[in-house]
Amino acid sequence: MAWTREEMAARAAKELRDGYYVNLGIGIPTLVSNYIPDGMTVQLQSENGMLGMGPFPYEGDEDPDLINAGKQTITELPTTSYFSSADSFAMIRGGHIDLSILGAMQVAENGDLANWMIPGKMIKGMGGAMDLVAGVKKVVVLMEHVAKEEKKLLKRCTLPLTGAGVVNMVITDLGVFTVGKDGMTAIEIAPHVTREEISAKTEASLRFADNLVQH
Amino acid sequence: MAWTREEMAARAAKELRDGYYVNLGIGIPTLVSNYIPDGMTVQLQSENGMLGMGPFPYEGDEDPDLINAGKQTITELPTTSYFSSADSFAMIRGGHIDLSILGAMQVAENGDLANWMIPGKMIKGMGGAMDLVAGVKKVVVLMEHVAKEEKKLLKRCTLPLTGAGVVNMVITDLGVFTVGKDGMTAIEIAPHVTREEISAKTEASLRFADNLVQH
Amino acid sequence: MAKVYSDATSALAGLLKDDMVIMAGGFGLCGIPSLLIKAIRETGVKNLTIISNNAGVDGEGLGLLLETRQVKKMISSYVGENKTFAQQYLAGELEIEFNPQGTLAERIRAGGAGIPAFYTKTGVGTLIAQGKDEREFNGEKYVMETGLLADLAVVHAWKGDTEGNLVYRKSARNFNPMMATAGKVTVAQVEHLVECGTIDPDHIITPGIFVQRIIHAAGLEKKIEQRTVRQRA
Amino acid sequence: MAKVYSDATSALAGLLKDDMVIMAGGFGLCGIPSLLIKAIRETGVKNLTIISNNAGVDGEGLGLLLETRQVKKMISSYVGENKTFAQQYLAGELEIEFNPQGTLAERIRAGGAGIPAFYTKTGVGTLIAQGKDEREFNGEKYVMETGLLADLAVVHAWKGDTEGNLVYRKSARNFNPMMATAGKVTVAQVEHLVECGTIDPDHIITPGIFVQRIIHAAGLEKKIEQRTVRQRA
Repeated sequence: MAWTREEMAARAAKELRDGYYVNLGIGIPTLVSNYIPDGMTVQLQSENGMLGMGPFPYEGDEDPDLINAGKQTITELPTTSYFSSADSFAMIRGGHIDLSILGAMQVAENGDLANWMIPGKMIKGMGGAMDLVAGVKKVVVLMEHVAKEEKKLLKRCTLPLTGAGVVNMVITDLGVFTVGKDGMTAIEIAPHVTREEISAKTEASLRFADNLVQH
Repeated sequence: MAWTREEMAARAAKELRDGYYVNLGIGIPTLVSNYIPDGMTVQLQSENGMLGMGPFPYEGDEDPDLINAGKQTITELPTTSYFSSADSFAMIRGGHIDLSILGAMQVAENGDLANWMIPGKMIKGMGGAMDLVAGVKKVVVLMEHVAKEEKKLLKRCTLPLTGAGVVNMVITDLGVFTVGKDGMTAIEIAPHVTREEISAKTEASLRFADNLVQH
Repeated sequence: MAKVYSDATSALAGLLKDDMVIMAGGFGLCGIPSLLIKAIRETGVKNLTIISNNAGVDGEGLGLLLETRQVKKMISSYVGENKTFAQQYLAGELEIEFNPQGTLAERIRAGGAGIPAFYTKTGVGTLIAQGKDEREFNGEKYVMETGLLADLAVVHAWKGDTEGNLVYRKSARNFNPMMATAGKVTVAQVEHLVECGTIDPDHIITPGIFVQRIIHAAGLEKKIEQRTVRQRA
Repeated sequence: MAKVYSDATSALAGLLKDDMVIMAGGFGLCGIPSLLIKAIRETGVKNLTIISNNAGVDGEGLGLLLETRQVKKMISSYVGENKTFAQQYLAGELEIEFNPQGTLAERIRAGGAGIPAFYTKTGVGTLIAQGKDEREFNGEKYVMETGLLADLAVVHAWKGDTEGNLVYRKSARNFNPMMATAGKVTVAQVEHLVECGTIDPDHIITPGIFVQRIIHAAGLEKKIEQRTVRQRA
């Protein structure tokens, strides 16, 4: 039984540590903020120029000057600071953010990531994704294991890259995979999912960890 | 009759224009601020991180957090802003300061400037001088024409350079000299000083302007 | 040197010409110089190269200049929310140069700071690095990116004084401070125009030296692109 | 993750080792992390490379570490006011690398911003450019300078909150904000330690992400290097 989006987000939240500064991408990654354990302090960075991002405002409290990188209205916290886009990406590029959780179209066994363009389709741009994957200490991809019958964990990405050799971990609906110098390793499998199913749905060379956790 | 230090500063002040942002070096250049014409607005930059530098404080009002680049206590004005050293030199390097007036040991006819070290003597460092001469739109040197019998307006500087081809104008106790692609040109001479005296005290190839002003 | 102008049109007088490069602050519709963009549209100036993180939306922000086909080229990081943009781009009528957002921000800062080029890890091994110099530092590959300058920068701030000192409000700061430093001329619209000495000099983000002209954008209507809320308990 | 420590000694515990690189904020004696420097002296850690615009004066600031010969090398722009420095330097006991002040400031900012190198006009055609890469952009020569990082940065701020957000006062800001970004660990002394939410988030200069440890420097005595005054009329 594959994990739901919520379960995937909950699993990603286990990568958080007390005191971490974290950047969450748009989509499933945004849900991770709902699973920060009680008593753990995590500051969320929004790359348009804010550290210490709060939840959505109550209706009527929306402020046009207070949005996140997804252009959604948000709120501030007692810890919040604001800064320019140059300072924001100096923070990102300089390796000060501990963890980035973001979506992807493809991830290769060498850590290559593709998530910004499909040749032949209208290109919207990479936004801050290339900076985030190049600069953040640990990059976790949160995505469906397979999309529209297309495998997404590949030997080599076929789409134009967002970053080369940048992914540290992939969490899909089927399992959790680390990416390192020795390639891609399955370390956890979702309940009732088999090794055979994962192998069949993965193009990348995949090792199963000795201490693999079958949920 | 050579100009006094005060007269040199007053002459340098004629290079100011309304709305200018100006950086004044230590020594005679500091005196220029006393000669800003009434009704003219000039903002003084202090490269340690301040724009809109005010006069010295009244006794008892000194603030250890408020000093200029010469480490002297100063005051702020209604126009004042503070910023970091990185932002201060971004302002300087980026060509946003209109005019820098500073002292020198030697100036060459090609605009080279030497004012930071004498080989064999204790080197104190260049501070912000190299950035100022490289970045500011117009560089005016204010110095004695001759020091201890040594000529200072030279064909080539013999001391290590602060900047290469950076000086636009030199004001000495004997006259005013422009420096351009066509070399060094005397445009004004102090009262009772002769062309012969200036030539004798100048090693640089010197042209006398057709419209030379004999004060 | 009076910097205060009565309105956007007079503040832009003499500054616009065809084929020029304009930087426009803002992220999405947040912190955009909306009045100045409208005034640029009214002059009909054309063949503009616009440096801005986004391209507005239909009928708002830079979308207004796209509608009238005044834009030749955009230098942006993300242009997703604009149908006019998509149509013109797909028809080959609009050029676009995509920059990673942080690279774009840093290129503008570099331009204003007198730095002609710098190295970054961002984009190494991607299309973005193609045709650009690469160099290793401490065993890692970096790509060289160049500084950006503009003939004109238009920015939005929360408060400004008559000397041109600016402060920004919350995430409306975004690209405005760097762009203010990188325009040969910078024009600012401010929601609150105050006398010099009113803003604490430790709080000023953009010193007045970077701002040549300033207008009071009184009673400005600011748009929200994505209104997201939570329910009261 | 509690960032607040009771004093300078405990805030530095575990962070110091011989031969390390330390950045110290301040310009002259203005905005220097005086308590943290004293605590470094007390540990006796040695062979330090110190990156700081100046070297203090005799008996104050970094002068204290020079007296005890804990410093192997300084990277500075100006070291004029220090007899101990001059003696050790002339005796060949102290290394110095002079950087133009703006280049030093930018190298530190670059280090913290993940930029391994950048180009500047400053120093072209001088001793400073010797042995460095030069390159032309738009027909002008520039020299390549590299980013600087430190094992530890010690900084001084006016106010800080328990999250490590910092604000600075007047010209005491100087090198402190960049250094806070360029230390693997950054320790801040603040004259006023306040609760989170007390400082307006638009006024924060150093976001707390850059500050790992913070101490309250209560009743700090701040020195004036050159007391210049004018007469009351």
